[in-house]
Amino acid sequence: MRTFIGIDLGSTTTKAVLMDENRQVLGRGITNSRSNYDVAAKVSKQESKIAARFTLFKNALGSGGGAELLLADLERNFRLEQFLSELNQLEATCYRYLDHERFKDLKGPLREALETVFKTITVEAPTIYAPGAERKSDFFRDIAGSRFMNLAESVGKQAGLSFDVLLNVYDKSIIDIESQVSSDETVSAQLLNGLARAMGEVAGLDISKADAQKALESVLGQELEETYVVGTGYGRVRLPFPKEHIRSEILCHGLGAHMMFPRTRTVLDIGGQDTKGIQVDENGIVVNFQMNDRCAAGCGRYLGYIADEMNIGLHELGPIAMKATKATRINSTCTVFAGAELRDRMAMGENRADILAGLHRAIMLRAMSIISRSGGVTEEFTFTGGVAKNEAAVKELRQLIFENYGEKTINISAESIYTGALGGASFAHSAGN
Amino acid sequence: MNNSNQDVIKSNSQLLQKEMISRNYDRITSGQFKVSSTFVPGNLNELLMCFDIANNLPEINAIQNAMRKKSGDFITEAERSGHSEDVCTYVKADIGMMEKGNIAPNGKPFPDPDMLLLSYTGCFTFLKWFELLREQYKCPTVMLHVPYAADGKVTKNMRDYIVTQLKEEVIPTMEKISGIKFDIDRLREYLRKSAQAENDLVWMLEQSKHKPSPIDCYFGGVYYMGPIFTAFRGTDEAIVYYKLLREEIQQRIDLGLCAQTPEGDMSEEKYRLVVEGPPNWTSFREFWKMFYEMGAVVVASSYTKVGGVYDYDNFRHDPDHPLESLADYCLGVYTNRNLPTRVDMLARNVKEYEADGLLINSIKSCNSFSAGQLVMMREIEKLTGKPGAFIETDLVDPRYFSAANVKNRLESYFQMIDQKRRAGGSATVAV
Amino acid sequence: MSAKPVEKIVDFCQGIFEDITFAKARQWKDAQPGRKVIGYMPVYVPREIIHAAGMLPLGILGGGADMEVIHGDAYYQSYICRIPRSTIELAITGKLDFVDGMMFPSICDVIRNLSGIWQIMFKDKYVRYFDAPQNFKDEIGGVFYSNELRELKEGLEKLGGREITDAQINNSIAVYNENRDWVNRVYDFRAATPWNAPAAEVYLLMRAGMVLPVEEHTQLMKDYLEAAAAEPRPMRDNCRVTLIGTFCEQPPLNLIKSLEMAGCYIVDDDTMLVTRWLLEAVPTDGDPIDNLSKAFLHHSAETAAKYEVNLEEKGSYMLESIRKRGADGVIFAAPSFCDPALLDQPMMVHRLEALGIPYITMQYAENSGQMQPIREQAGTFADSIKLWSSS
Amino acid sequence: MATAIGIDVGSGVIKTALFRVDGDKTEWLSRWDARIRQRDAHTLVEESIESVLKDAGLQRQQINYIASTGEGETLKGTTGHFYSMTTHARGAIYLNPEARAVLDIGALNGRAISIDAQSKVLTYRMTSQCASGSGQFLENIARYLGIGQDEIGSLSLQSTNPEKVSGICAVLAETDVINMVSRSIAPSDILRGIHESMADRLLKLLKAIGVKQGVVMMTGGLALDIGLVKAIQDGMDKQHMNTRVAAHPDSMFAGAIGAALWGAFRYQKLKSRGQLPIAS
Ligand SMILES: Nc1ncnc2c1ncn2[C@@H]1O[C@H](COP(=O)(O)OP(=O)(O)O)[C@@H](O)[C@H]1O
Ligand SMILES: Nc1ncnc2c1ncn2[C@@H]1O[C@H](COP(=O)(O)OP(=O)(O)O)[C@@H](O)[C@H]1O
Ligand code: SF4
Ligand code: SF4
Ligand code: SF4
Repeated sequence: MRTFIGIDLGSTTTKAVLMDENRQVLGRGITNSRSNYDVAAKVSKQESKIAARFTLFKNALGSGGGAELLLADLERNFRLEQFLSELNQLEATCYRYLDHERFKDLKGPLREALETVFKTITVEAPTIYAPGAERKSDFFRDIAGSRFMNLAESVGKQAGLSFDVLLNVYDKSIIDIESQVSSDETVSAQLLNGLARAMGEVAGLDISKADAQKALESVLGQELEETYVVGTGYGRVRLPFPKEHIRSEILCHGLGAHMMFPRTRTVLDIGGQDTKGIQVDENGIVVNFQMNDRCAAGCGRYLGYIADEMNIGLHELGPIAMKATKATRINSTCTVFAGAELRDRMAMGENRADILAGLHRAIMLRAMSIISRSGGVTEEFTFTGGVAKNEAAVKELRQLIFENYGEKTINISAESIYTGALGGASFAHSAGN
Repeated sequence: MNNSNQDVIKSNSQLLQKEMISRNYDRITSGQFKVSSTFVPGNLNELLMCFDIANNLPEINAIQNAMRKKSGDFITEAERSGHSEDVCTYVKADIGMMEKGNIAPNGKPFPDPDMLLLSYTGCFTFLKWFELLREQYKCPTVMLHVPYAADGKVTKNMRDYIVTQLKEEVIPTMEKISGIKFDIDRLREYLRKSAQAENDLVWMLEQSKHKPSPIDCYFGGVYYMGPIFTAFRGTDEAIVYYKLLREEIQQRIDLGLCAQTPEGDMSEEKYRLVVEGPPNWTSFREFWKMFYEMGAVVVASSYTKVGGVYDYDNFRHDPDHPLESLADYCLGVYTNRNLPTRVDMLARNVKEYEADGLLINSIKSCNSFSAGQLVMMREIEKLTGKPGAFIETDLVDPRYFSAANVKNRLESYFQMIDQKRRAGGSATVAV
Repeated sequence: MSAKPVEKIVDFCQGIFEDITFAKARQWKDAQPGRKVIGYMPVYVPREIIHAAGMLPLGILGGGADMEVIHGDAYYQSYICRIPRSTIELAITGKLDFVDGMMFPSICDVIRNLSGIWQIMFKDKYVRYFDAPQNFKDEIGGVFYSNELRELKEGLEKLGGREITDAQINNSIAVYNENRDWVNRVYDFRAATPWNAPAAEVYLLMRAGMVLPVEEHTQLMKDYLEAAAAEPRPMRDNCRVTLIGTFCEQPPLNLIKSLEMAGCYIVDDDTMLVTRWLLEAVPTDGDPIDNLSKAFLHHSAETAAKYEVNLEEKGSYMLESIRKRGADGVIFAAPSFCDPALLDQPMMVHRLEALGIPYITMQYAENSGQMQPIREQAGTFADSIKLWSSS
Repeated sequence: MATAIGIDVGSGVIKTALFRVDGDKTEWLSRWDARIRQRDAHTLVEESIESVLKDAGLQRQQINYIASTGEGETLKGTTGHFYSMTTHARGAIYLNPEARAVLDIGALNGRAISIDAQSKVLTYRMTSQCASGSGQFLENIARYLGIGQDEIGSLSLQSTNPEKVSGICAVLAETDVINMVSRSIAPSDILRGIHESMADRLLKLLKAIGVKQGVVMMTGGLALDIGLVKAIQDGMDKQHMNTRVAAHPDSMFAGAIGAALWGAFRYQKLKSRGQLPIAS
């Protein structure tokens, strides 16, 4: 079938949206941009195709008969498969690095420690993907990384190994792992494996194993033709695309927001390293925009940095900040210095939640300035980009919008991180038709 | 094409201008004339001519150095000697040049000025700039304080104040330095010549109303303004130059040509812009290229008014009221006008020149221009219904020109204009 | 009046300082129908004429360290100092709605253009850009300035709906003469015993003068001096500095405190110069406009805002301050992106270097939060004066 | 004679040194350092005092002066505080008596200080409030590249074709490195490029304070980075500065050393005036 894909190569994450000829979104894919750009684009595209296959499979199964349960379970199992396979590769890579000049002398003890660490993670993995489990991130690097750090610290201590060395082995290996794209065959195999497990796990299905397998095979056999691909985002100029396939991220965000919420007139997008305030008209056409960039202060990466600084997951920041009773005033403009300020204040006994609330407020204050610069909020307002997933950020935003512009409709979609890619896909659709 | 940043446009008028500029530098460095330094806005060239004093303009030197890629070093040099990173880079380029030998573009050393004519017009930095130079040269410095036209009009008190300063301070100082007695008839004669060139200049400015516009009134405009803004107002050479320019432009109109660029004529005029703010000089070619490559031409700009506003209220130098007209000239330069007037001027340009919108190139160095531009943009958008865009660069500091950033913004802006045009107001999603 | 303890006076001033709604000025205005308030930006405006018109001159010095500036950045690029953006924020969030007119003195292009923004955005308010002459001869700059003063007077007459008589202005001049006199006494007191008048306290005392009616402010200073003298405090092993460059955008209070904490007693500064811009008492008889004009031309502080006609006189105000207050050195603290302060600084530095007077330079914004680098610099400065002096 | 402890509370690392001073004779008795890494600085300081005392075989009562420096102004239990530039200057002279300038590069800030033979601070410049080009920045990049801190220097020395980088944000460093990696630039070239850009900034600071000749002593943790040291020397040579950069294995301790020595100095001075200081 003909498909149209928009890829938003962001500074921290790369997103893809795949739509069919009727401009129906079939799949969304995301990965972190930390590997090289080509790979990031490929991975996100592959992910969006995987999601599309889920959609197609779902359509094939129809509703009822426990199809929803099966699908959910398949997804979990598939993700677990993916995780384990990457973990395996990471482990093997780590061992390979032990022959490196730096680690040779410690090879034996290091190997032992690493084995313990990886064994533990492998055993834990099913719980990470257990039904209803909360994951700290969507990305392998983050999930595996945070487990690795925690385990390495204690395992290393027992073995008398320095944490820095273990960390270094990990840092070296993860780069290699992130530069890999799974082939269609691997994905198909993982999906079929996942299905087999799910069929075993889910009770009370009206669907026979053979039917399900046949349906999935037929979906996997269907070619998803990349009729037209449009690239956008921070890294768009580095995409291996011809110039006419590239659109400004401002336009894509404006259009994407319009497609999700047609009455939107003001869009705020906070991504990894830039913040944009965009005004669109009734057709989703950008009439004004402001952005600030190249300084992480007040952008998504700021949150990532703070999370690292506090050694917690990105997904945990918001919930902690929500527990605050007041927002500490944060003065540092630079993220790095905010990190220092944070340490300072913690040392002085200030409450962690309050400080975090203050940091979120600081981010939103900067965003408010940009909105104001782009022309303020007059009608419906949509918040897009990764930071829209952070409830504490959203809370501060709602309050600030209310304080400054009164009661306004504020839209936030669960898929807000895909806004730019959605706009891109839509551009692809019209260009390819 | 040629790779020198200097001769960007090759035409007879351009060649003539080049020759005029180098002749002026030769004059300044010849050692045969008394030399005064002064500023482009409020530049009293005719008066200096009455005393045979050569006119050296540090702002122009800074531009020349920027285009020759020398300003960066000069600025660092000045910062090294204690000048702040935050202040106008023209000043630092000038002071750095001084510290590095004070060599003019013709390769000869600049002589120490015999006087500093501090025409304090439209820019606070001027005042400190010449105080700083005075520390070095210890030469006579004469302040000509031009009050700010804060209410959009010139009052009698302002004009009288300037005329008195001319009579009591400026002219006597020039007489003393040059040993030449002031002859008001000589001044009248120069002013008559000024007015003549100014007529052709205004004609030129208005030709970009044509579609396509035969000229670019920003990037090209800075060349066209050269003589009248510098040491040639009041000379026969300027008259000749503007006549020649007029003929060239007329020819382009007759042939229906698009604006001229360093790489030949633009093939198509896709976007028409009005630009506020000075250009960036360190990457002038690259900057300009971003525009013509995307098919954008500038049909009017405020920068072509910094050395005097001749079209907006039709000011001409007036031989019948010589000192008063010099006062009015100073009071009327673009940066000496209040924001409501600047808004009105630009909004009228957007409308009269049928532009797609206003682009502001906001200059880090220059508070005189930049402070308030965001408000101006919003006002002008409101008045014209056309979208504005905002980019940020600097004059002569290469550190503040981020090509990728500027390009990103310009591209988005032009795509926005496109998308808007395509939608044509239809209610369906335009993609 | 019996002396109040210092703390009470300082708390009162602190309250005024922190109140960005200007409640004190609002109270004054509401106390009698028809009263008018004229806001002015830093450096210098002839407050005597506003006072004579029966109006309250209200000094507006930005938004301070704690105000959240949201819309301000929509008006100003990042490379413009902070005071105009917080001032705009004050205005568009309604905190200046009771102010009937604004005066923008000629200090720099930022404030100059702010007058235009006011004209565009607040069309119903009286807006006056107040030009001061850069020519200091009676028959040239003097004539111009007298006319400007007269225009101002006429504008205020129109706004207030009544004539302003010479007698009224002369009376106001006397009131301000007294105020200036007490300001100078506070500064003298601090210079003599800086531990008894911490810089932050003196600062708050002067800030109160930006909002309170002048008569009240004068009384407040009298009370403070009496209270401070009665409450001796321990002297610390600090060096003595003059603070230069703070004449417009204000340093955060924490900065002032940090300097003293790091070992530098501030014995003079150039904050709120309007209170002591005129160096001598202005005659209270004769033509008041001419008197004010002459005072400006011949007896006003020589600062970055003015052109100094004589090369030799450049820096004289600063040097006199060092001499008179017995400072060991100078701290140049300029607002980031402040043209007047930063362009003037190299010339001031030359003067100090020629005399072997130590100095340091630093930059701030009214909302600077990080005091660590400030303390670091001031502390090192104090360390080196202390460790290498004979003590 | 005086015995003094100097404690340098950095933004990343705490360093403590114990000295005995007798007239012109100085003796370094013991030392201690640890990364703060989300631990309470005050507790670490306590720990460090215990540890240096133990190593020197001394009791707390035998210490005449405990001097803090760095971010230690609010520490309890100290006798006095000296500011970083004062102490780094003193530490630099201790480590290399020929030093006439100091380049102190820590995790967040960099500064250049010109000093005289008596370690008096003459002038200085600091980097601005942006951590681009700081130690933190280098650390982030190294981590992204999978390079250990101690590897940075030697790798940088292997570079053949340094990649030019302009001041980039410490937080966004990774993005920029991805950019470089995706253009297949070798890690050693990236590191050398960063070292050159840092060297450039630092040399600007040096020039701004008018250092034209003599020994420039590097203090702070980054003095251990031989790649950076080399890049600075190369930069000096290229710009025809008549200066020589020096680093010392104990450079990271310069602040602590200086604090201890000034503490001892101050103690003796006050004692001679009959005012004995006590720890607060
Ligand atoms: N679940 C989440 N909770 C909180 N923040 C998130 C979440 N997911 C992503 N983010 C934030 O969103 C940012 C990425 O946003 P994105 O719009 O993808 O930016 P870019 O396009 O620049 O990569 C991350 O830096 C992170 O701070
Ligand atoms: N061997 C090394 N090579 C490179 N950098 C190092 C090395 N050892 C320590 N560092 C750096 O030194 C920094 C700590 O230096 P320090 O002067 O103690 O900083 P601070 O005083 O700010 O804590 C750390 O950020 C670390 O990056
Ligand atoms: S501030 Fe602006 S007008 Fe003034 S000298 Fe600089 S560039 Fe020219
Ligand atoms: S702080 Fe300086 S630049 Fe800013 S408004 Fe005041 S005087 Fe002007
Ligand atoms: S200020 Fe901080 S966050 Fe911003 S660019 Fe610099 S290092 Fe990055």
